[in-house]
Amino acid sequence: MQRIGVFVCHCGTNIAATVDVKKVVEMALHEPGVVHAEDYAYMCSEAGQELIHKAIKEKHLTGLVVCSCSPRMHETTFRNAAEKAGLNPYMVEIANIREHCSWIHKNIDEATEKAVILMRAAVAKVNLDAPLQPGESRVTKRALVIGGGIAGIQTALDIAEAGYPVDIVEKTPSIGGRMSQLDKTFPTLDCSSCILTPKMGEVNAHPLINIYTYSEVESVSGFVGDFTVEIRKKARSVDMNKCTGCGLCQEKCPSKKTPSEFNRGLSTRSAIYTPFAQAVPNVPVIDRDACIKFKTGKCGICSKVCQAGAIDYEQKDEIVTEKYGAIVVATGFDMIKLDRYDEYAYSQSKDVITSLELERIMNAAGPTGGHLERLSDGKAPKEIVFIQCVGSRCADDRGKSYCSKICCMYTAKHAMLIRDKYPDTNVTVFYIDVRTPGKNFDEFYRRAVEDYGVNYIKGQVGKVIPQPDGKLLVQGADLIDNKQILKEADMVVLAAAIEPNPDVRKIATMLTASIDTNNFLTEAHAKLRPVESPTAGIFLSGVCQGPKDIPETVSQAGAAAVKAIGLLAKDKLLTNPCTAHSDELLCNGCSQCANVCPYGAISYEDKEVNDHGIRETRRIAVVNDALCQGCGACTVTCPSGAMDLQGFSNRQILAEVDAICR
Amino acid sequence: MQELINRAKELLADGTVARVLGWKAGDLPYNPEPAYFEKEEDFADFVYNGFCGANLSKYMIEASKLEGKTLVCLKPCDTYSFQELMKEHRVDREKAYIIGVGCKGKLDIEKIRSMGIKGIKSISGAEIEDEAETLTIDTVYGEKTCAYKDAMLERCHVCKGKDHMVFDEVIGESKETKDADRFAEVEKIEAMSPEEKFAFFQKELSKCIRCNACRNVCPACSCRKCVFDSNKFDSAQKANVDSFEEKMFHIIRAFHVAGRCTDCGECSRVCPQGIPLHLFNRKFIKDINELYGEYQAGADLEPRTPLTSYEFEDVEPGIVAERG
Amino acid sequence: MKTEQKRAEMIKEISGVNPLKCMKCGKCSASCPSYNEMDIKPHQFVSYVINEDIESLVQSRSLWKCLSCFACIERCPRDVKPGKLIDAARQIVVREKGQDYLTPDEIPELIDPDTPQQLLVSAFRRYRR
Amino acid sequence: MSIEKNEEFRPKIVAFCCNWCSYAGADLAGSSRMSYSADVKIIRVPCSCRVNPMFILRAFERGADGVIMCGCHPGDCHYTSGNFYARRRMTLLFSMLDYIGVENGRTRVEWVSAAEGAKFSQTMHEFVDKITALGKNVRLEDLRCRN
Amino acid sequence: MYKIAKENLTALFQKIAAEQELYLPVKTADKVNFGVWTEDAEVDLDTLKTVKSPKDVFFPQSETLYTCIREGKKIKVEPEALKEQNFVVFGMKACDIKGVEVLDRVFLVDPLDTFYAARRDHGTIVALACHEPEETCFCKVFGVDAAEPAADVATWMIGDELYWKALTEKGEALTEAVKDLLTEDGAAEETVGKEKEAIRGIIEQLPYSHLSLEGWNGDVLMEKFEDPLWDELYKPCLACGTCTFVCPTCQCYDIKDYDTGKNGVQRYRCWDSCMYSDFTMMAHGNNRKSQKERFRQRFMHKLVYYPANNDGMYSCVGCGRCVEKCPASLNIVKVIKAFQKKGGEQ
Repeated sequence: MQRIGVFVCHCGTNIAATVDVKKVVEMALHEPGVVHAEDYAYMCSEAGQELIHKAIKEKHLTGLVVCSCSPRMHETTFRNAAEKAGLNPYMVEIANIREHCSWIHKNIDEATEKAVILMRAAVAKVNLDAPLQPGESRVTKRALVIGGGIAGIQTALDIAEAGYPVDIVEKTPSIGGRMSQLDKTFPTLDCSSCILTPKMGEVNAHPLINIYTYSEVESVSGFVGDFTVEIRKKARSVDMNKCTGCGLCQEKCPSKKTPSEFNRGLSTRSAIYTPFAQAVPNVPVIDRDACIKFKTGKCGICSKVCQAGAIDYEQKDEIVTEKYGAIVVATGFDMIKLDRYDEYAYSQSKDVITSLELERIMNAAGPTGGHLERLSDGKAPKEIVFIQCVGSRCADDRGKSYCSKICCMYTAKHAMLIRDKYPDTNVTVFYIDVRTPGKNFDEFYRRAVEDYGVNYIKGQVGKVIPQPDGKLLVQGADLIDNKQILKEADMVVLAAAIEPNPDVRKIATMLTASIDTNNFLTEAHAKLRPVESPTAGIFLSGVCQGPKDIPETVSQAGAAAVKAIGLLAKDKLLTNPCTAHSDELLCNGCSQCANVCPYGAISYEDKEVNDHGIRETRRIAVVNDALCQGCGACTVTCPSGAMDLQGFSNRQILAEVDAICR
Repeated sequence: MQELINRAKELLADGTVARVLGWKAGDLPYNPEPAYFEKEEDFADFVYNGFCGANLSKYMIEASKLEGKTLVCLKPCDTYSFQELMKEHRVDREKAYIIGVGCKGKLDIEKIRSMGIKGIKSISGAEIEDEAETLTIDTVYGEKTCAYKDAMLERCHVCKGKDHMVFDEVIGESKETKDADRFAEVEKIEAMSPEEKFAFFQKELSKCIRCNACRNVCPACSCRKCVFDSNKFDSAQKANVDSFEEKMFHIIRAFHVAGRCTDCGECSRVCPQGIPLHLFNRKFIKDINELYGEYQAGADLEPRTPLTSYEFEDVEPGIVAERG
Repeated sequence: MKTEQKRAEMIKEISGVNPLKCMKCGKCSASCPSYNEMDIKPHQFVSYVINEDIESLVQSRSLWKCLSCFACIERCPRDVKPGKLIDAARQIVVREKGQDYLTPDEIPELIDPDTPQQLLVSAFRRYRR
Repeated sequence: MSIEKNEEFRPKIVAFCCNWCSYAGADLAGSSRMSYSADVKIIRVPCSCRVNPMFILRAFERGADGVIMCGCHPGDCHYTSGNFYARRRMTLLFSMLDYIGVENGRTRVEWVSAAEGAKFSQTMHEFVDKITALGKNVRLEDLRCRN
Repeated sequence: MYKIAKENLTALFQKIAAEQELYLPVKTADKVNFGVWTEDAEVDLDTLKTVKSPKDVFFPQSETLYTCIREGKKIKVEPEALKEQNFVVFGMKACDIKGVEVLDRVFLVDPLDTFYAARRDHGTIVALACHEPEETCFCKVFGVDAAEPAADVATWMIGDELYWKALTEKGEALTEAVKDLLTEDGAAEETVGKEKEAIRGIIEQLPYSHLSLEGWNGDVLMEKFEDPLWDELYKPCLACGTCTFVCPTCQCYDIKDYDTGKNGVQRYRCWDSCMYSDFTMMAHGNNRKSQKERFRQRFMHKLVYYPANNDGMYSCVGCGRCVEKCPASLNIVKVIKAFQKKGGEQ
């Protein structure tokens, strides 16, 4: 029989205001095995843990139930506290009477009754708890970064600087990501390339960093400390070792009609191409869908002009298999498609553009050589209208429910830059709210208004109507003046919502990292573990976790790197001891469990068993503790109940069911 | 039958097999028992007739542990069970010499009794060689007859076919006996209102005496120790009690064999209370076929069963409520 | 419940709109073709309902200036759809006038089946005033 | 059959929630103060595939009026495939319960991610309403456990 | 002697049931078992053998003995009440009545089984002679006369009349209570006599009636126990409990606890079967490790151990239910015959 102590936390008034904690304590003392029960304002505090320590020592407790917040919050805290007092940490169970009780119920009687039942279920479980010892698993001292934008670059650099090898997998032919497409950055108006390019060079040159561009993650198996990843290196058709990056092939390539991805389709590129001049690696790829040689078999000009003989039409996709201890996801974002926002005429007029397109237009290396001009007729626009929140903060399914966070600032940047460079161009910004939380952000926005004369109008635009003369009629409302506005503009810039890179869903599935309804990767804890995925060994960097600007991305990238380094620095990891085990006397050796095990953790061996005096050799399932992650799929598949999960055993769960239904 | 006996003797004599697992004539005309034959003279009692309904594949679990090969006589439907047991590593194919025996449908003494025939002294027409359409039954209350077909086990009316799934050789001819839809009974229940369904199963299951005959005869229930016998699982119950126990037992048992049950029908054959237990298993089979694609357990050696595999597009459990 | 409160509830019930979802972006007013004719602008309708000032609404010119073009309903990013609120306010007026009017399910028995649907809808709008 | 309408009826509902998605979703519902009925009691399991049909039957046997299982969305399982197995198991189990005449609203599976606190709360609302409408579970209850 | 027309039986049952509980053969979902009489029950007196023997009227398949209820840190023990109402079992056959005699020698000796004793005290048995015995019957072998059951009341179903004869004080009392439905019949003895002869005549023709029990008694313990024949006989056995659960004389039970949660822990007993692998399982393991040992136990108990302790009385009554119901077609007759055959060979 266990000697159980029950500790009921008030959590200030978070619990105590809705749950009669004294009553829970009193009821706990009636439960079988309970020899001690008390309540305290903050169990997780130093003083609270001291109470637990004292009770364990004085009452010789063998198990603990802490009625408090979610186990996802403080289970570890209380387990550590138990361990310090000499108790096996797995003899602790949490009754979640905050998130699952006090916070959602108002009626004190109901909430108290429920808290008592949750306490009872936890006591029933502890009664059947057994001390568990975690095993050990090794750590492969190498990290994988998925995505080669600023987030991935920064994470890789930080990890490599700490002395661990890092691989970057980038889907496109060059690293650099979204930031390489930007012209200037807020709030300091630095040139984006000027600050990014050196970092790209640094990554390329770093002895511990290996870049797989034009590559994708094919599969991921294993677990924290020991992931095995297959990387598909798509056929580049150019030998990376031979190419000198002279660019002659691109110049001579006769197929030049493909829309440039880098320039957001505002210009075209050749079939053999590097996305932009500062690409890293500076090695082109052949776009086989556009290449005449691949389409017709004829041509081959690039091969002829290449002095280095780097062109290789025979190249095939290659699968590289590599082991990693940690994986950082930095898959970034894209703009949403605007095809469901017909009212803004994006698909009808060339002069209605997105902000990212404007970045390219403003960029000296962009399609217009940095001249601000209308794409329809090349004329300089005199009236520019910016429309905010296109697809952001949307309650229907046309857009996104969240605020994209970066638009207010980049619009202020754009407005300011335009007014600076073209003082005779008027800029009007239609906004709903201007959000500028950040160092020097509001000052930046105010400068746009006060120093640059940008006209900010509170009110969303209802419609953009292209006029026969090429002008754009913008119909908006000024909610402050309470009047409707009809404004003729030469160019309209839409601050389209950003969304996670669509590929992230596939990657999240491979990594078993959880993802929210908007496809942002979920962090382990919104406040306390913002750069870790709930899946151990998976870290989050940049916009894949949520909308962020560059400074935030870089700091998160550093944070993710530190978390990864912390993991890689360990020689061994303690494994979760809540693993499956097969009772050799009950096991049929039928192989059903191995069929459902996602980790290949179950094997079979012929073993001599002594079944109450009958000795025979039987085929028995054996679970590899290091591989088992404790999902429990095998336990339900096993018809004889031989397979059971430590920490969540059949009897424990049944005991919880019984306690709840009592 | 003679051909079978001759061949068995031959294989025994030349040392190919160490024993023969077949049926021994009973002391009544209808109760042959599964038996091992190791010596030539044992074969005097060897029998294979319409009453040899028992599925011998389950005995092969124990026989696989014996020295040498065992010759086992398996009817077409039994071979599905054997193959399923192979898949689950419960029998050793190397330890078995399988003679696939022909089948013309097996008889159910309970059906004969339910026609009011009692005091049976002898039965003719059940011999496997006979093409008899009619059974002639001599009783202390006079001679009675009944059509062979009317005395057949339920399972033979919905026979899966007369092909053996696994065998070393086949002896004897078979005759098609399928004349009913395998899922007709299930559909009938599905069409009932919840109240009718509940009343139906309540009535049937109230007869259960928890004798475990269904479980112990079942080739899929091959667990060394059943969860219902195991104290570890907190579910051990030996006898029927007030209410839920039987349903729990039968649902869990059906669930444990779901995707593995070959629908051999032994559970219903042996139930002393005549509970149509196959209706549980067949419901799962029907659902599996409809929701996850046609599947016949024991028809191949593919290790994954419908419950140990999945498709991304599988239907959601809400389908149950939707289809009403 | 006070009358105004009751009327506000009724508007919410009829329209199926939760006015609290409004983020005051003004896209409705920006989209409205009758904006200049209106004394209470479409985006203000929402706050009138929130503030339970229904009397002003039913007295307003706007009520009958709305063309039911549904531009605001179509474009509202927050699912508030002021056009529906306006329509609901009209309903209130009609109901409070105590007029007997036909319900849609009574119509089929009275009408020649060849009558175009469009006509019926317009008729509903007009004659219910 | 007439269902006894008891105004005082408070259903007993057991919810199995996987640790990674649904339990976290329930936590989020909590921290977002999205209330639902106190009749729902949650049992934490590592994965929906840990839920043995026997647990569900046991809950009914012990007098539960409804059992709901929540897990990660298909494809999002922390253990890659656990919820796929759970989905098949529960589909077959629910179908069997329906077959033996148990009202099919008494069981439910819902996929709730860690970010879907609102969905969790909404789902529990609906489920509690459904079970309240169905009334007491009498068909699967063990008489020995009856009050 | 009395008689009552078959068509008036319902009235008889109503009359009895008005005063006390009445158990009799009832058909549910095609199978006949003893059950409580109700207006809706489908009474079946034609089926010779109920699936289960009626022993559970006196020795239920499971019964609660007491309940432990936790009150704070204390435990309250509440014993189950003993049977206090009178009841009637109608339609028991001679073999089943003999089965009760076997049970009596187990449960009514020291230490007395009070639950069983209470039921025996309050129960009145109305026997029904076997009209058409079947091939699986071998009651004659154990000295049972199917034509003349020894109970509180014996009855015979002949044509459309049920003939009624009270044999004990309890029987007289019951007869008195239902007397207005019965009619005296002077010729009854003769009619019943003829029926008895007919029954005995049929029994003579049954294939098992002349089974010899030679060599089976309480003195042959080691000889039979060690016989190598068991190594073969048990092999078809599936280790289910059908034979023991349908048997009128099997009396083994297990005692288990059921934690109801709110209603305390019920300690109950339920039939157990010596065929089960965990029968009499103890902490150290099992006395009988193999199915052979468990199989042997059953027959040794019926034919050797029980007679050794009960003045030579066997604990088999030849009802033949195991013959009918064994899924592997094994039964006590085959066992007896196997030894007999072996004896012949020697």
